[in-house]
Order: sequence, then C-alpha cells, then structure tokens
Amino acid sequence: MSEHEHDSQPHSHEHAQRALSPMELRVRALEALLTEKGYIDPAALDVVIDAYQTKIGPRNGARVVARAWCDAEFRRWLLADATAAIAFLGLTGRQGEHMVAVENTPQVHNLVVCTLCSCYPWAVLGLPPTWYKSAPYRARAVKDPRGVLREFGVELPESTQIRIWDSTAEVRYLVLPQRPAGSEDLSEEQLANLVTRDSMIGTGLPGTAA
Amino acid sequence: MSEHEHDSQPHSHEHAQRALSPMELRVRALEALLTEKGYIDPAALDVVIDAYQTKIGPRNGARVVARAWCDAEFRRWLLADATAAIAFLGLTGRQGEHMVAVENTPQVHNLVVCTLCSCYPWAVLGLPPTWYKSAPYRARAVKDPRGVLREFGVELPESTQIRIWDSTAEVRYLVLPQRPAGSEDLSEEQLANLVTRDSMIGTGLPGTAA
Amino acid sequence: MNYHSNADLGGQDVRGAIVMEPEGELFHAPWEPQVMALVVAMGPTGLSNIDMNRAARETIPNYRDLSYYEIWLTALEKLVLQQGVLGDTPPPPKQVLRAELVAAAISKGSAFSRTPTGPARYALGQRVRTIAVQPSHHTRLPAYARGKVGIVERVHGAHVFPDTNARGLGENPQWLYTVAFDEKELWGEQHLQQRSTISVDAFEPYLEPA
Amino acid sequence: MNYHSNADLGGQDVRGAIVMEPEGELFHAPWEPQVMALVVAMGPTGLSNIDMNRAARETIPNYRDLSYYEIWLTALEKLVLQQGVLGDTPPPPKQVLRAELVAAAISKGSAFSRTPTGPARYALGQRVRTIAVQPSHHTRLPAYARGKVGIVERVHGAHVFPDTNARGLGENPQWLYTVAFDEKELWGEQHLQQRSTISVDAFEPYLEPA
Repeated sequence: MSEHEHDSQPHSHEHAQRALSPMELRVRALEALLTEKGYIDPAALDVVIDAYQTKIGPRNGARVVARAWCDAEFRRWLLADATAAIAFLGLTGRQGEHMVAVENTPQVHNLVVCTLCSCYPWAVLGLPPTWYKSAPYRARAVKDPRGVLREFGVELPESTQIRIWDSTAEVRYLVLPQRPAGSEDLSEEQLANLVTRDSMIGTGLPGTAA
Repeated sequence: MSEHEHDSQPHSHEHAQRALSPMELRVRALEALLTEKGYIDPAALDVVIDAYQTKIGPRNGARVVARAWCDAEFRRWLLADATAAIAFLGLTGRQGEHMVAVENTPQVHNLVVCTLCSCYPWAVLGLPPTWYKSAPYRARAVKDPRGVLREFGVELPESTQIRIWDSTAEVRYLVLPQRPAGSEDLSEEQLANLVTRDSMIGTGLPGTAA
Repeated sequence: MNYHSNADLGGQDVRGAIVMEPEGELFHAPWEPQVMALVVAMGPTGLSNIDMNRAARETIPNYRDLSYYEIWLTALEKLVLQQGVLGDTPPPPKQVLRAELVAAAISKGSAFSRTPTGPARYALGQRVRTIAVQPSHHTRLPAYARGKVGIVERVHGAHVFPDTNARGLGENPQWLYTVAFDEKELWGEQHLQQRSTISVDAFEPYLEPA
Repeated sequence: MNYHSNADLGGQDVRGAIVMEPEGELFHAPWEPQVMALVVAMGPTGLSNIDMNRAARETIPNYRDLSYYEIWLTALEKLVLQQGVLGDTPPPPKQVLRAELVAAAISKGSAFSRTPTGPARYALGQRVRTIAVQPSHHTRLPAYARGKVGIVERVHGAHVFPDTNARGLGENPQWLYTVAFDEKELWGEQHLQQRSTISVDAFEPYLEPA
C-alpha cells in the first residue's frame, strides 16, 4: 500500500501522454487490489463511467422540466409525487430514489445545496459540478444565498423569497424553474434545450426563448 | 337514442356471423355519436383494446412478484414504496398510480376486494376478472373470507390471519404471495410462470415448483 | 336530494356462486371491449371525472341486474346526456385521445395524490371512529364500515376527495388513511370467527378521534 | 470517543470564489472517473454502506485540503483497510457488480425508505426544536441547525437512520421530516436580511416538540 501516500503535487488539469501521476498510480493500485480480492469487475468501471458521461446527466432533468411546462397534469403529479412522476419518464436510479420537485414562482426561488457532503440528484442531473461539492458553495448557500446567486449572475428581485433546501438525508431535490416568457410556441424538445443544469439546482435561470 | 333500451335478451356468449345484437347496436350508436361530436378518435379504441389484450395483464404483476422473490432489496423496496419499485420495472399507469404491495407470510394471508365498485390494479394485473366485479365476491369477501377462499379451492390453516383490503379510494393493492417451497433452483422467469393472477389478488396461491 | 348507491355491497347477503375465470378470458361479448375502450378514451376529454363516473354507475336503478360492462355503458350514456353532448353547445373536450397517444396516456395514468395543504389529523396506530352519517351524495365509506372503531394502519398523503369531485365541487384534497377493523367490530360478536381484519381506505372527513 | 466531522460547512466563513463549470465538464484528471466508478462498483459488495462512506470521508483530517474525488479515494482506501480486505479472511462481497449488471443496478438504485413500524411523532405545520447535542458519531443534523425552532414542512416516511447505519448498528428506520427555519432563527437578528427560509431533512430523533 505504498502508493497510498497523499499526492502532494499541486492539482494539474493537463494530463498529456506522460508517466502516470502519483494519483493515477494510487488509484490503479486500489483498483488492482479490489480486483484481485474479487470485489470489482474492472470491465464494470468502464460501463459506469460511460453511463455518467453519455446517458445520465442534466438532459434527463431537462426532459422532466420541459414535460412539466407542457403538461399541467404531469406538473401536478411531479409536485405531489416526484419519485413516481420521474420514474414514469424512466429516470429512476442511484441518487434519485426519493425525489422532491420544488417549483419556482414569481414569489419564491428555490436553491438546493448539501452542506454536509455532496448529495445531488444523480438520476436526473448526473454527476454534480465541482462547485456544488466545494466548501465555498456549501458554506455560503445557506447563509448568503443572494451573494451566491450574484456570483452565478442571478439577481433576484428583493421581494422574492429564497427557499434553500439542504439535502441532509436521502431525499433529492429538483428545482422546477419558471417557464421562460415568450416560449409559448416552442416544442417540448425546444423547451428542454432552454433548461440548464444550474436552473435545476437553483443557481441559474433557464435560457430565454430567442 | 332509441338504441338505449336495455338489452332484455339473456346473455349470450356466442356471437357468430349474424345480425348485430341490440347491445352491439347501442354501443355503436354511442361510439358514432361521440366520434361525430369530436370526443373520440375511433382508431384509439382499437389501440386501447389491443393494449389490454396483449400488453397489460397479470404477466406484468408476475414479473414484479418474481423479482421480489429473487431480489431481497427489491422486495423491501416494493413493500416500502410499491409505486416507485413497480415504476422501476416500467409498469406505471392507469389504475396503478398509487400502489401498495402486501406480503403473505405463514401467519398472514392477504385478500383484495373493492366492495363499492371494481377498483383493481390494472397497471400490473390488467382488466379485472368478472367475478372480481360481481356482487357475490364483493359482498362476501369482507364478511366470509374463508368461505370465499374455499370456493376458490384455497383452504388456509385455522391459525392464519386473513387481512382483507377493501380498495375504497385510488390506492391499488398487489398481493405478494409466498414463494413456493422447492423453488430455489428456478430462474426468475420460471418463477414468474408460477405466479397466477388469483395469487396476486389473494384468492389463489402460486403454482408449485414441479 | 335523495341519493342512493346500489353498489355498496360489502357484507350484504348476496347468494350466487363466484364463477372462476381463466386469465386470458377478458370479454364475454363482442361489444364489451368497445365499452371498455370508450370509457378509457373518454377520460382525457374531461367530460366527467372518475368520481362522477362512479356516481353515475352506482345510481343506476337496476345496477344489480346488469353486467359490469352494461353498467359502464349505461353510466356513460347517462353522463353524455347530462353533460349536454346532444345539446347545441356540447362542452369542448379538454383533450382527445388520439390513437398515437394511447400508449403514453395509459402508461402515464392520472395521479390522485396532491400536495397536502395542512397536517394529517391522525397518525399511524391511532384509534379512530368512522362517521355514522350517510351523506346524500357520492361517497367512498362503505356502509359496513360506518360508525366503527379501527386503527390507522397507513397514511397515504393527500388525495382528491371523491365527495366533492363527484359533484363538480373541486378536488378538495384530503388526507387518506388505511383504517383496519377487527371482524367483530364490523360484524358483531356472534359472527362466525374467521380470524380476519378488514381495512378500508378512508379520507380524513370520514374519521373522528376514538 | 471523540468524533469530529470536517465536512459540516453550512454557514461557516469560507472564502474563495465559486468556480463555474460548463455542463459537459465532468472530470479534471484522468484518475477521477476511475474513483467515481470504483465507489459506485463497491456499493453492491456491501463492504460498507453509504453512511459508513460518509463517516469515513468527513473524518479525513485534511478533508478541507482535498478535492472531492481525492476525498472519495482516501475514504475508500481507509474503509478497505478497516474492513480487513488485506487480511487473511477478507469479508466476502455480497454481490459483485459485473459489467453486464451495471445499467440495471444504476437505474434501480437503492431505496432508503422502510415500512414504518410506529406513528410519526410530528405532523405537517408543527413547530419543532432540533436537539442541541452534538453526538460523538456520524450524524446528519448540521451544526448550524442545532437547537433551532422550525416548522415541519414535509413528512417523508420512515428512512434508514444514518446515526446507527454508519456504525454498523442496523438500519433502525426513523421518520424523516423536512424542517424549515427562518433565516433569523439560524443566523440571528443582526444577519443581513436575505428573505430566505432554509430547510434540512431531519430524522425524528433529531427533533423535540417546541
């Protein structure tokens, strides 16, 4: 287990064709050990990575939101029983077993955080962005939400109430943003394209109907 | 609307190539009216009928039961949140929006009825059998369950508690029967073949492992 | 208004055999599938809702003489007349179930849960007494379970309230509970012991503390 | 035992910018996807559970100096050592996530709801006070929400209780509530007004009547 010393190098975001970094060596060692001991099928790792790179991401959540914008009955179902409504769209899964959808209105803006770790609705949004897991977001979202939103370029009217959901258990929250003005003529698919990941966390707003 | 007189003929189960019966005429008249007034797409009726004849029936529920027999985690999920667990298998739908699964044990046998009409979990069991909608079953299941079960050829030990679920709202009940003795070596698919419709209503038991 | 349901059969003295039926035997006359499909197809039109349908069915004077699909047909004819489909300004359908929409509509269903607006008055395990009054409109508390003491076994959340929904007075969501009764409470001490417990799904207005 | 979490960041004075990230940018080093996949793949082995994982992560001494995938890797290494994987009798995996099982396992997830065994002590709209004691083990009530008065906004059913599950003391399901606090209750009257309401998901043992 000599590879288990911590990587003391500064974080590098470039990884060209070169010798394996200490972190890479450390991960490979752990993978080799768990494979040898019979815990891991190494082929499964590639399938997991592919799933979160190509199948499970915020476009899934965008489908949910666009459907709710187009179908009042689905919207009502989503708000009353998000787990079932989302499962109806085939989006069940890991880190999405117990879903709650919260609706933005002209009066209330919702913001989701996990101050204790990085709980995030993987089944509809995929892997969380780095900032969502970072100390500054987790520390400040609950105490200075307007400041945090400003960093994201979102300036809410003073009269808007901000409702912050700290995901401290296994319930996962999806924000249902307000449908953009002027989007009446867009198809469900076009609407889904306006739904950004951040708008479903509450740190952003959906795109505008061009 | 002169076709609306009641069919006074005794019920006939044979309908060979012959003139339309009064009931057939009555149904056709209503269908024609609703089509003309723009409420009905007649082509939709065939799709609905085909769905319940070929896709939505008790083999769906049997899949749920067999999965619960094979996968302890799924069974626990099914018993804690049947709507979500069943949705995970893709079996959402009409008359199955709010599901509860109830488990038979050596101590407790579950029986489902709708005394007020014919509520039945269509999404997993399809269309209810005639007896389920009939006055004798609806009247007696709640008061004389052992007598009713005897009519179905089911004789329970005297010590077994019978738990009757009268479906008086929009919750739909699915009985999870006991896994047959000696079925340890069967595949999930083979197990599903042992699960009868009646065993999921509680008026029957699953087949035995041959 | 003198409302009487002919469908409230639980515990009544109904003779007649319960006639078994094999799984694949769905219909017994060529017009029956058409009636089933018409009822399904009329759902999205919004001409009536499920509680109006039940009210129309249970008030058919010769309810007990009709087969179930005859009941459905008769009630649909009645609703079509009542809602003015034959008049000069028939109510426009909210949505027409086009053939290509059938599969999605069936697998979506129509959820009856609603976001609760107030606290549940009763909790799991609590003793409650059902109201004894028989209201003069459609309701879903069976006669055999009126004025009886039971135990809250499940709390299902808030659901559309049939008593108002059936009369076009709105969804008026109410907390829904499964309330279980000992057989002696329902049928008296003299009743042939069956070792049975019977539950109904009861809306909060049907219950009082006990 | 002196348990200290380094992950409880809500409301702390953490400087540093929140760094935006485009939707497709999932990883920042070639070893990161491997770590994510290893953690996912270790789930079915039962070597640890999600609460043990969180405990292992939040007690890393230099938690705040590590990136999130470094935290995951370090915690996994720690658990592998603690659970005796390197010993003579490593605990056998409950299930190995074979490549062909990945898609089904991800889309199934792992539900944390359990059938409740007793009544919920609190109801929607009720005032509750969170406990002030910081237990000396993994727990999920953030420090900023201790000893505070809030309102029950949602009742989620019974869920696996992290405080026991993290210590291998069983699932011990407890009722789970969303409890919402006014910003002044959490941060004091002097706090810059944000018009915000903050909720946590709190297990029943974290709450007292207020």
